[in-house]
Amino acid sequence: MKPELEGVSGERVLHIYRTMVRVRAFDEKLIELGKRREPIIHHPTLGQEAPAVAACAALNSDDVIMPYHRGWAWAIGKGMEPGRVLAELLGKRTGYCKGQAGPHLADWDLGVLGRSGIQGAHLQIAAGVGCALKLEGKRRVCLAFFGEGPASTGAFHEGVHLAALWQVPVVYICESNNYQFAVPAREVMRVESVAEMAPSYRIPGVTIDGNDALQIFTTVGEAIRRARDGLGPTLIDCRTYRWHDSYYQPENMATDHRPAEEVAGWRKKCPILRLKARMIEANLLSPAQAELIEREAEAEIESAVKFAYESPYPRREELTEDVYAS
Amino acid sequence: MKPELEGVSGERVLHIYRTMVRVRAFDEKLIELGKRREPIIHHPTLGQEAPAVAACAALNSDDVIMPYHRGWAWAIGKGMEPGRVLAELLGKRTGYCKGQAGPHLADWDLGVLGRSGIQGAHLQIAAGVGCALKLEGKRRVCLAFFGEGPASTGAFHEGVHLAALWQVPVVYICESNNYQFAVPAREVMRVESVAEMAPSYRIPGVTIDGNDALQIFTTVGEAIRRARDGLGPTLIDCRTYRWHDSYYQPENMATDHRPAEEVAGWRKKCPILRLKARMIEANLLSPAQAELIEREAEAEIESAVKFAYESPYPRREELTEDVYAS
Amino acid sequence: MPAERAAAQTAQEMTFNAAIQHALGAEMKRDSRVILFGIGIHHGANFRALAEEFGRERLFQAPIAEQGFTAAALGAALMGYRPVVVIGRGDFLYCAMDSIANEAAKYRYICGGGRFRVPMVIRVNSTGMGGGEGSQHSQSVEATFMHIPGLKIAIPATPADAAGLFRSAVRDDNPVLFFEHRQLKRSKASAPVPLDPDFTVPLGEAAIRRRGRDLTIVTYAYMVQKCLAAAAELAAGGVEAEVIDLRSLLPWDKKTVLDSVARTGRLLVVSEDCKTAGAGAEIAATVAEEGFSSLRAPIRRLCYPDMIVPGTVYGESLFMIDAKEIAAAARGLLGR
Amino acid sequence: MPAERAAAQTAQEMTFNAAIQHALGAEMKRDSRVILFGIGIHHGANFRALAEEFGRERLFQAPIAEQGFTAAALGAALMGYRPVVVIGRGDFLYCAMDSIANEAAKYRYICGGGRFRVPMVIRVNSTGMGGGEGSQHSQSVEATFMHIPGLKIAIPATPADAAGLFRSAVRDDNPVLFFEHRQLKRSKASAPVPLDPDFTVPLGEAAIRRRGRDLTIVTYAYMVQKCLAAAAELAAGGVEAEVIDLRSLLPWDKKTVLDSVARTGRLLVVSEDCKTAGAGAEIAATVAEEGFSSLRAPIRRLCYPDMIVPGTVYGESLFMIDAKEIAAAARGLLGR
Ligand SMILES: Cc1ncc(C[n+]2csc(CCOP(=O)(O)OP(=O)(O)O)c2C)c(N)n1
Ligand SMILES: Cc1ncc(C[n+]2csc(CCOP(=O)(O)OP(=O)(O)O)c2C)c(N)n1
Ligand SMILES: [Mg+2]
Ligand SMILES: [Mg+2]
Repeated sequence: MKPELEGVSGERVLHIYRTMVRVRAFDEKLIELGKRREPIIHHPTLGQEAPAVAACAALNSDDVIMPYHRGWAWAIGKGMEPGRVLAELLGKRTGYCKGQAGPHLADWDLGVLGRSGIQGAHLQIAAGVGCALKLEGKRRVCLAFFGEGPASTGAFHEGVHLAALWQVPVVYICESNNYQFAVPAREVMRVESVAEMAPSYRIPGVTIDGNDALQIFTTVGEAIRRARDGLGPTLIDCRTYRWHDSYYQPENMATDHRPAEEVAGWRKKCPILRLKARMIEANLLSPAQAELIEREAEAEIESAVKFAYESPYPRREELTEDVYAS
Repeated sequence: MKPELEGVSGERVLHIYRTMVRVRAFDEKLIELGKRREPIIHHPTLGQEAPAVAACAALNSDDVIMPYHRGWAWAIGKGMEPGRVLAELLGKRTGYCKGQAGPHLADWDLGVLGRSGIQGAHLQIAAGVGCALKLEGKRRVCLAFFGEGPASTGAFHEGVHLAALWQVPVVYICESNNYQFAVPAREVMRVESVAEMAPSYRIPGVTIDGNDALQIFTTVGEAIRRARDGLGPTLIDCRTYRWHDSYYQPENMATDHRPAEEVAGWRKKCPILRLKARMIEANLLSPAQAELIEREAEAEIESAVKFAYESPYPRREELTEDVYAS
Repeated sequence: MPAERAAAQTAQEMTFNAAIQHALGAEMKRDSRVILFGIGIHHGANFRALAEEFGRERLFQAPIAEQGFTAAALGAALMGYRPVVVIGRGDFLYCAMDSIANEAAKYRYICGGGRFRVPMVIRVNSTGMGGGEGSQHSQSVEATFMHIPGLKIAIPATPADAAGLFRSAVRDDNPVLFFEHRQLKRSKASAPVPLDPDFTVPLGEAAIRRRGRDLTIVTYAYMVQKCLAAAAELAAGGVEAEVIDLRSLLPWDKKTVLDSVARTGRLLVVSEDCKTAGAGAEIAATVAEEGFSSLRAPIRRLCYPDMIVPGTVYGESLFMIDAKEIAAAARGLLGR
Repeated sequence: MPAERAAAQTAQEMTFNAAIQHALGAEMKRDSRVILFGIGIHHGANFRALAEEFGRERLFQAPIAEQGFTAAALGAALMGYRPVVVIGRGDFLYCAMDSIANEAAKYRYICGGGRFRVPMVIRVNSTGMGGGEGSQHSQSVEATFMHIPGLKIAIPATPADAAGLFRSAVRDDNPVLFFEHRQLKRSKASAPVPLDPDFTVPLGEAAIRRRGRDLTIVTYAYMVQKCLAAAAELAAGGVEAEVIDLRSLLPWDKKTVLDSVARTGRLLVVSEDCKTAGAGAEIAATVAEEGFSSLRAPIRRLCYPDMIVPGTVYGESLFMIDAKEIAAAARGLLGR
């Protein structure tokens, strides 16, 4: 019998663990670059790596995702290379979008369908992606990630409602981290969990521990199965927390007014350490292996940075080509 | 002891009854004019007179309303005169808005705050009207009427959510009539009652019989009391039905594909006959009085029509004055 | 109309609306990736037959949620489908503005690298005045979208152009706004509509509706008829106006306009939208930049005033641009 | 800054942003009907102090719901309050487009009879390029709103104008869009900002920033600095450019522009928005209509190209209009 952990195959568990470590290493590096005033847009996702990584781990490679602004867990989770992500953020020709998209970031082959800068817009676009997937009949699904902020937008209401009406294969995954930039979520939301809104659309709404990668993997996996079977969308709220301020700019006039104990408390719930402990306990990982994974991640990120910085910029004309398709 | 019916004072009951009769007489007249291709915009509300009339009857005169497109029950309920309503629809200078607003129809003194042609927009505007009412502290309230159609709009979600967050004195009253123009509501909604969406905003949601004027009066009255007491908005779904096609244009290519039995069944639930029967039974109304009320209503509408048609049109310049306030 | 009969004919007199419906049906038959999004499209008179012919699965009937279903169409387009979004009134485009201007127009660009395409049509069922439906059902909003790179705009004036431009719009790999003026919907033209499934009118090409040497009148949509009537009136007085129907506003046919002005030396732009920052401003500005040396008189724009559309048929009638006004403006330009 | 100290001074050097904040605070003190709507305004650096001074009740903190809270502000305005809506980026106006263009702009008119007023300000915290924030955070969308009667638009270039126009906007009884260019936010000008609560700059009046006889450069917002730099460069070469800062775009100051062109005979319009159907089109078209006889050369527009803003600081830098380009365009007009 293959080793497994809480019903998840050992191989998947290891993949999730390794991916979270890579996401963390990349994030820490980008924060460092940001503090040095390197011209990149990056919203740190430290501490909330689990939802996007575990959810993407539950996909097939031809499934698609519609991500959101926070961090690059979804990017790396779906197979993007940190080097080309950073190259894109820097505006280099070797980026995923030849340097013209910056944080919007997309990749056709990996099924990463771009990231709008308008909060919530993609929740509606995803419904239509779902229409296409339903029509094509290949049992593919789309995951749409978001923070709890856009749950207040009309786009959320219209998008999730349409997905439900048309019973399309979309899974809506909210990373609820208690804050919307500097604003405590409870000041601008009536519900505690976005999943409480699911009855408005008569779809399943589930609230889970967003720092428990395996629970996320299992719950999203179940929602994906429902979607593939034509049973329509699911709304999943993953309760988590980011350790860092919303943004990193040095001149950012400290938007972070969160109580230090609150941050410290959540740091103790680190999703990576938590999975690591369970893996070690279950003999799926040795401390030496864990060490190696971290080293490899660091090395990967070092060479990603080198790659990105050494890459050339595109020429002006190259950035004018894609306004229209011909 | 003053006579009352199901807890509603006899005087109020009589007012509600008389107003419904007037609304009906006006509506029938407008349908007739419409069929003669008179240039007016009118969405018949035959059979669903109760919600707006009974709700408005629960207001004080300095309260305000934000109405919607179907019929003029809210207008007459809030004290507008049929003659000036029709004059406005015809574009006459004696209309409520000197003939420039047409169906948008507003009146400052009566607290009728205008009617946007964009479905759902006013559900958000109402939230802000509520902010003003809350700040001014005079315990005034705002009623916002709508069909079940705009419950699918982002405007509904954003508007009701804001009203709930800010705990402003707005009562949202949906007239659910099973159709959105020619479209059966069940084809484009997941919930059966709009009140099922109330938990998304953690506000009370109530579904009631929209053809029972007294139940509406009582339920809305209770919601108004909550609102005046600073307890925030309520969402009320009144289940009702319109007897007529959504619109009346002769060239309208018959948008009405509703089963004849369905219409006939609802005609039997006429809110006016129903109240009349209960009033007669309770000795609040004699058949002769009822007859008189109908006669008076017909006479009123006849003279309203005469007034409107005999009124002058505004000059071109008059219609350019109000683009900006100075 | 059954396809067999259509195939037998080469052209047929049809209303503007029927011409578009015919082209839409033909495109849906030609390409199974053509799908629809809109309110009431399983029931509305224009769509019921399509739902029956092609199956309800291809017509995504939506509730009132213009922002949402326009964005949904974008999503389907990204995945290789070719959605046509039906929007009831031009005014409602503002309800879907984010989906159009921030998302659809930019999505290909922000996804970078050219692998993503957004082949979608936003079909505006009714634009402009004439129904007495109030100021939020009667605007002419096309100029707003001329300013948004990534979009294209078609705005035909005849049934044949409507059919031909509609086909081009459906086959284009970019988001195309397709405006149908309410006063044209039931109009027929003298020229019949070609039924050939390959009959297209390219986006971005104007049509010279009448030749003339004395001045150039540039217009589009419903105003084309009015301008032609004015030109006839002018001709009776010895003034030969050239009338250009732009047919597309983005891209618009600069060359035809500049060539015409090079011949006539005078430009009158007639449009039903509000004057300030309207479609006419771009035409006038371009000619003032690139055709300046041909100009023998000031440019003149004749548009709807900078005001809100009154909510009644009577009120609207006071502000409608008519042939007389156009002719007077033309004579003004010629100093006669 | 405590009010006592402010009263003692008559003017003070401040950043553009601080000048607006100062004016906002003063208006809130002057008129208790001035209230705020916006995201995060109980926490954001710009608003926390106001929340403390005036109480959170007057600052309606909203979730992400631009359409909703802009419409809500309209509702409060209808009832006699004077809301200021804070919108994070100009691009987000498209999310609130229905509330702005269909509702706020028209509400007074559709309520008829003049009894209803809509005194509200839509304050756009950041517009334009320069932050590398991507194409949906960096557009210049002002021209879209020039086409909507019922609105007014202020778009200052200096801290003093920002303060003066902001006061006028708050006191105006119509919806006013107030744009703050991202590159100006932290800038200071040589001229200090008057602190007098009655210091206002009227909406609709341009300022001539530099006098010159050879050509007129019309511009606004961040581009004013660039045009002044270009004018300095031109002067070194013997060309005297007049630089007009429009300050308001709706209504805009036709007279000042036409008078200037009457003197110089040449017009260059410089704006950061996309060229087609942009703000420059209206300026150019108006001059081609009403100032034609003064023109001695074609009008020229220098704008952002008709494309989408790249999503990186580097990409943006390739397309920013600079003084050199402006000077070259000016010389082109003069044939030098
Ligand atoms: C329509 C729109 N309004 C405002 C913004 C600015 N904005 C970007 S992220 C954000 C807060 C998002 O909060 P949340 O969804 O909780 O995500 P988090 O940052 O907490 O991960 C806001 C207001 C935007 N991008 N789009
Ligand atoms: C944003 C917007 N989209 C579409 C319309 C066209 N429209 C007007 S009423 C209506 C249906 C309304 O249905 P419902 O709310 O159920 O009201 P009913 O007509 O049944 O009384 C539609 C689609 C509109 N006015 N505004
Ligand atoms: Mg959050
Ligand atoms: Mg209905």
